Amino acid sequence: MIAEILVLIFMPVFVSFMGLLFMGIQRKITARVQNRIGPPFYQQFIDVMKLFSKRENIGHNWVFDIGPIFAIVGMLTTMLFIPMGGFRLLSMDGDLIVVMYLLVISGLGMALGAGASGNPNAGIGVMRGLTLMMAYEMPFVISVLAVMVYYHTTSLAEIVGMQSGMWALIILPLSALVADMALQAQFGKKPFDQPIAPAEVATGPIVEYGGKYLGMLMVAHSIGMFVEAGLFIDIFLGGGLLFHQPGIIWQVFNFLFWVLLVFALYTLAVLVNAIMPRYRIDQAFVFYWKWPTIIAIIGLAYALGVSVW
Amino acid sequence: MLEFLNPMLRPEWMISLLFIGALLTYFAGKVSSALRTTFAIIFSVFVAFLVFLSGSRDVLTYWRPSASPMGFRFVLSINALSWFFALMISMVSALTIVYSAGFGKNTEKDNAFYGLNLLLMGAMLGVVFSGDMLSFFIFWEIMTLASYLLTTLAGKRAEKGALNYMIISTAGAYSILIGMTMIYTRFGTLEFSGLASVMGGADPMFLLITLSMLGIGFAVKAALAPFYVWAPPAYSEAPDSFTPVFSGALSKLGPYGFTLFMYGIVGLPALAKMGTFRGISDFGYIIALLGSITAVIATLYAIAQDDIKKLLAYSSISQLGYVMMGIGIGTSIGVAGGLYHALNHAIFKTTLFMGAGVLIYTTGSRKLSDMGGLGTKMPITFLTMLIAIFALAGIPMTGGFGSKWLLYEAAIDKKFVLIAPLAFIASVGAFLYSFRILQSAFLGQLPERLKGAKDPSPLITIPMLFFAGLLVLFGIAPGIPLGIIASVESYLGIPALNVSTYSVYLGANFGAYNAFTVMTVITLALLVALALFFIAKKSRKVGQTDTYMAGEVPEHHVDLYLHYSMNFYRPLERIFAPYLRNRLERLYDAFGSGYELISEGIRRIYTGDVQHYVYYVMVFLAVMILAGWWWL
Amino acid sequence: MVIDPTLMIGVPLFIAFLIPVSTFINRKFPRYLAGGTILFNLILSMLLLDAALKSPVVSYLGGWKPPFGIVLYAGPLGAMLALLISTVSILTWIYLPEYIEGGDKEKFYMLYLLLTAGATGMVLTGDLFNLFVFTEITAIASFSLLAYSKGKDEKEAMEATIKYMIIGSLSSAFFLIGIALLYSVTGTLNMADLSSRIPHADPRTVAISMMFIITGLGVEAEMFPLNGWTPDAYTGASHPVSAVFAGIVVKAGFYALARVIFSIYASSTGLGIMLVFGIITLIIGESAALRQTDLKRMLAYSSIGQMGLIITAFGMGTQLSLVGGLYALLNHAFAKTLLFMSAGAFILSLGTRNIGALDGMGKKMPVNSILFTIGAFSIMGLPFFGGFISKIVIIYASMDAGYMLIAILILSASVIELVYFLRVVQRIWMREPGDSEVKKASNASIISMMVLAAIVIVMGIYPQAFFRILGPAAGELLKAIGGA
Amino acid sequence: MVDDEKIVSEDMGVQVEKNENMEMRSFGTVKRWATKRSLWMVHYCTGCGGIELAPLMTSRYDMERFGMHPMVTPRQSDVLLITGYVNIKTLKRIIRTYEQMPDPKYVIAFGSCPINGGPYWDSYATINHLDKYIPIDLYIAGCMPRPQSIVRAFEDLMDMIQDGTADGYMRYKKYYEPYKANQEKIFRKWW
Repeated sequence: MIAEILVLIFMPVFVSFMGLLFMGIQRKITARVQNRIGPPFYQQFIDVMKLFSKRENIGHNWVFDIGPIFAIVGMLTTMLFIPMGGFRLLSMDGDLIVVMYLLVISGLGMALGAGASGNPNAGIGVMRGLTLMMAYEMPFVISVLAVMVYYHTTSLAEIVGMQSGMWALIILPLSALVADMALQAQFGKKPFDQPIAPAEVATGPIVEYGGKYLGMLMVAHSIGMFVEAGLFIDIFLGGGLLFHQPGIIWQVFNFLFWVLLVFALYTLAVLVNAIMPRYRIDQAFVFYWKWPTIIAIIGLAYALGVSVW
Repeated sequence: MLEFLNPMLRPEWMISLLFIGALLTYFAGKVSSALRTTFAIIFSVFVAFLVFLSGSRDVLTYWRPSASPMGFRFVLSINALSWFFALMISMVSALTIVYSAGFGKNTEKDNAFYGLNLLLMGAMLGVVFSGDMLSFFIFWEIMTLASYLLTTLAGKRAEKGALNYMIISTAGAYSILIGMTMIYTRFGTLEFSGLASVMGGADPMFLLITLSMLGIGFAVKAALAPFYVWAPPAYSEAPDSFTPVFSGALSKLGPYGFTLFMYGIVGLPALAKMGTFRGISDFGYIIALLGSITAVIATLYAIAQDDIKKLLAYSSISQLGYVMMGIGIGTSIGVAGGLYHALNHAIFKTTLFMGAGVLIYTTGSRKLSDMGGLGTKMPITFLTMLIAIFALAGIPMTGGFGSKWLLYEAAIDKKFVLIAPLAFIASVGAFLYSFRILQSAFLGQLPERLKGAKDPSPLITIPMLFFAGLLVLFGIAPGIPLGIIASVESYLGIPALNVSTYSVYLGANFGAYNAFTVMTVITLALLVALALFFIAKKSRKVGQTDTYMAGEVPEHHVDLYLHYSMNFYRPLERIFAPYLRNRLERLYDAFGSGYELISEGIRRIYTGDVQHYVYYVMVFLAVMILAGWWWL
Repeated sequence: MVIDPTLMIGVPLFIAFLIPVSTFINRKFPRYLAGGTILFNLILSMLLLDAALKSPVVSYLGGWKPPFGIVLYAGPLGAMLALLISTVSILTWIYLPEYIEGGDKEKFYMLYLLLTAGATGMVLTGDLFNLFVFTEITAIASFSLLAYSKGKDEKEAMEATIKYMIIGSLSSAFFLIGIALLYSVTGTLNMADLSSRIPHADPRTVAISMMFIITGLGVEAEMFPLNGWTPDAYTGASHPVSAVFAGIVVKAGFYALARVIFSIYASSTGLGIMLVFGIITLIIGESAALRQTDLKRMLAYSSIGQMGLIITAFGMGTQLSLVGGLYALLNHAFAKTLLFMSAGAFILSLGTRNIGALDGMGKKMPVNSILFTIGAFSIMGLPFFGGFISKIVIIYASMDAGYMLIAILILSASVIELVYFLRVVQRIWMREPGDSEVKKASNASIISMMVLAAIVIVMGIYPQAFFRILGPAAGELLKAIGGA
Repeated sequence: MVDDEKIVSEDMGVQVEKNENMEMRSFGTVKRWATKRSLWMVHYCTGCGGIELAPLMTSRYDMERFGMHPMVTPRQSDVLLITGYVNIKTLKRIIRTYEQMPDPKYVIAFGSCPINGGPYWDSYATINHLDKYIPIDLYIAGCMPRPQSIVRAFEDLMDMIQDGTADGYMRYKKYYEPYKANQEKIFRKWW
């Protein structure tokens, strides 16, 4: 019990730390891809430190303040309901659907704050974000549904447990492919970074957020990275369970492997990001509702066929 | 303490109180408007209280009319199912009456407005308390009439919507009438209790036809595709203080009818005789599929609306699609999800329509793009609508999540790969359109002419706050409503859902939803986030117009283009426009105008020329005589 | 107390001829004389109904027993219709003063009284030839009343009268031929005797006589395709006369048709004809009304449609369907009379029959608008009004008799009816009024309409009172064909 | 470094005393280090200077080495770059943007135009002394300055941040009234 509580307290700290670290590393990687030297790997920590140490933070009204607070609340809460490698955390108290809805709190709270800033760019950014969400949810939900139908459960912990023999990635490769495509948009990486496109809508929803607000958003983003990638890992990559022996040591190893998988997934997204231009929002929508959706439906039909017959 | 009310906890008391109240209210209005409003509030709230007190105890009342050609008796009853719906209806109706008292003037004819509201409430209670089909049908018709009349009170703008509503509703009611008479001619009884024992034994074909006939009527009220065309104009054009009842309470009678007849009377085993698809009846599957299709279509239309009431109207259609989906699936989880969503929808859509009424009253416009920045000016309205929208979007911690969760679980459980994605997409669409309300009305820039906006009177805000509080309560303790629903399920003979106060466990290979854990975690996370927020330097508040506009100074043209709310989802609309252009309404219009053309032709039979008339008479006679000669 | 139905026919007939003379006493005297007579009839018919519900009242004219004498037979049905006729008649009498034009009002009252007497005779007679005679009296009174119009509608009324007369005389001729044929094979004209002798007569002649009689009476009953006169007559007539047509003439004509088919022929073929042509009449009437822009013409077509409904209900020939049909008949008589009256008030104040002119009348003539709305709602079959009960009973009866298609057609026609009536009602209540001045209807006419509206509402919320009468009335008709 | 206080004070007759330790007192060393290593800039590309920034961000000079990053909104930025000549119309935007930036904020002016009007000095609309209207922390001389000198300037700015001498934003706050007066004088009718 106490160990569990300790884990629950430790996880958020660790995850936000690792998230910032990964983001710093990814900046470096992007720079190398673009033939630059790039910032030091700890650059993200400096940025967050600076943002929190700003002498002045500019807000608009109390609704505006809700944005970053909700962003962190949503991400933190969601994180605790996702099995992380060897650690199940609270995933017995909420299943995949709970997680998918908890994930929305962050975005909706953010949208609320952004809207309250009164900046039209923020409004456009939120519109793009929601539209993009509708776009990628279509293939994503269908591919996740394939997994849920295949294993006939909605519990994340169960799904993870059932993949101990073979990853869902191998059984349902098409669904996994589509889910990874959707992951690109969940990370907000090019070609699907329309909501925060700096050159078009001046970073969209966060246009009015500076100082500590932005710092909190960066923390939330780093947790979000783990949540989104972790969800994918739990669903398709066997929850990063490398070792199936009981024992705290193996749990820690499993967790480290899980973290490694998060890093790998994020790197993949960043590499795509580094060489891609940006879609228009309607192009992105049509893209997601066309090929990924078709592939996802084929994957779903396959999963249904395998599970029913 | 309240024992003295016990004799009044009977359906006939409640209904007749309301009917008498309707008359009294109407005539009190001739004396003084304050008296009228007080009467309306007292009667409605008192009856709602009676309904609440009566609980789901079984009460039966018979009344046999002395001379009737059909030889039946009228039965009114309270049971678990009817009490659940009655509670919902009376709560929404009574509080909406309180709410409308907060406005000085709701329509041109306020006496009729309050009177009809009470009449409608009585009729709706009558429908759910009916223990036989004839009283069910009579109350159903009274309900349709009262709601139609209430819609017409909005004046000229409601003309087309009200007419369409009445035509389609009447057609639906006639469909019920045919189904009802089919049942009566077959079984010779109209009482539900009697029917429940014999309907199960009927042959599947007969069941299919009767259920379809009844279902068409219920589907009209539930705004199920393809019968929803009346709903957007009727919901949006009805008086602003009536729409909450219209969408919140009245539309629930459709799902009630389905639940009653599919599970209460026909029963699961008999339904299964009609053919099953993965363990559920084909009939239920079709209902569920129609429900999910409705949900998606209506959502896409809702996204494109700029008129707040029209947006909410399409949203209602979409959410009712969810309800029908759950009821159609018909498993323990599905029915619980459907009924719970019906309850949630009643609460949050009532709140939203109430809020919409306040917004329209404050801004004098129904266009979302005419509003803006009201969040800080009208914090209570904002907060209540925010909670309602969270419930609509299904955010955890509000009631709406629990029901959507159950619905998804039900669909995934049965591996309905057609229904589940549709439901998911409709739900994502719900984020889109519900955020549009927030963004356009409450967030963003405050137009110059709304500088003086403020929260309305307590009469208006208290019902809204009450509903918002209920939503939060249900979000934290889903066991409260789900406990009632579980008793409804066991009344219907469906395996009851396993719930405790805070959590729902569906079984071994399902996930769980523990609202208490979610709430605890969210609270703790909130503490963390707040700590982070307040440890850092306090922020300086700047004006709403002090935003980054590439250095531009926007003060002078806030109203013009600083508030991004017109054509909010333009890119999306552009994609869907080609598909949404072929609206279902066109089909109905084509049918209507086609029939008008035919009737124009029929009218020409009466040429006005007496020679023709004589010719008709002679031909008739000749044909008759020839036929008589031939046959006899 | 024994009521002699003879008085109900004889007294009005006699007084009708006194009326032109009585004008020498006072110019207003004819009106009150007529009114008093109708009131007398009303009281008498009430007592008659009371008596007839216990046992049929039979009265022999001149004391001659049938088959030689003329007989008056007042069963529950006949007595009820007699009451209906005198009720509508007295209410229309209250309503009418301001709606008739022309100097010689005494002529109008004479014809009016003749019409009432003739119609009462039609429903009370027990003799086929007498039926013909009374039909002729009614018809002639109707023609003349229709023509009784002055001013700008005069030409229209004349045209309508001629059309009505041509078709009406044609129908009388056919009716007479039918009677003659029947007499040739049975040798009697007493209804009771006829029904016993017909089974033994030559079936072909009987059938052909039935066709002739159906054609002859179908004209009055507005059965398609014999109802060509209807739209023009209703439109051309002055408003009280339209009301009387809908409430009395057509109902009496229909009674005659039903009586002949049920009591004399007791023929399933006749019922089949009623059923088929009834439903056709219903659909055609309602459809034709859909596109009308003339208020009274719309009501006329609606009247055709309603008669179609009643004929259909009778055509099914079961106890329940007859009760439903009679309920619809009562409802239609009261509601349509009400509608014609209130439409008359609208037209009088607006000076046009165009529906488009009714915009916003709810604000200008609220009472009259409410009365019109009540009539329309009752015809549409909305709850709280008589039409609702009749519709439920008829639909149930048709499903019970196994005519599902008929039930669906009736309900579809109801939807059409709803559409065109609601269009008018919404126009009255929901549009903004124009700025023209309107003339309020007189108190007397409002009172008579209110009574009608009250009857319609009572029919809607306390139907048992009517079922008590309708049950025996339907049973009386059914006895002849051996039904329950 | 140009003595900007003097220019302000000359025009207004206000005596400005330089307080070097104003920053040191309130700003911890670590915080200042973080600030200098994470300079996010919003550039106001009024003139030819903007073109010199592009190579700065790309692989040739790669300013991201120092944690510098172009930002699009003043709310998130620490440095305002004024890359070229300023006229009355653009000055309004510059002031607006500057005021929207949260403290601490720094301004770097590129080239000779912001210093003295450059080749356009005699135009009716050119602002010849930009620091009469907003405080400039650093000027980069040249027409235009090469990227190398811009890199050098940033290094200087970082040093100034570290030792607390980049205190333009504090002066703006302290002498808000005189600055406003100057701005109003040139705009006549405000905005």
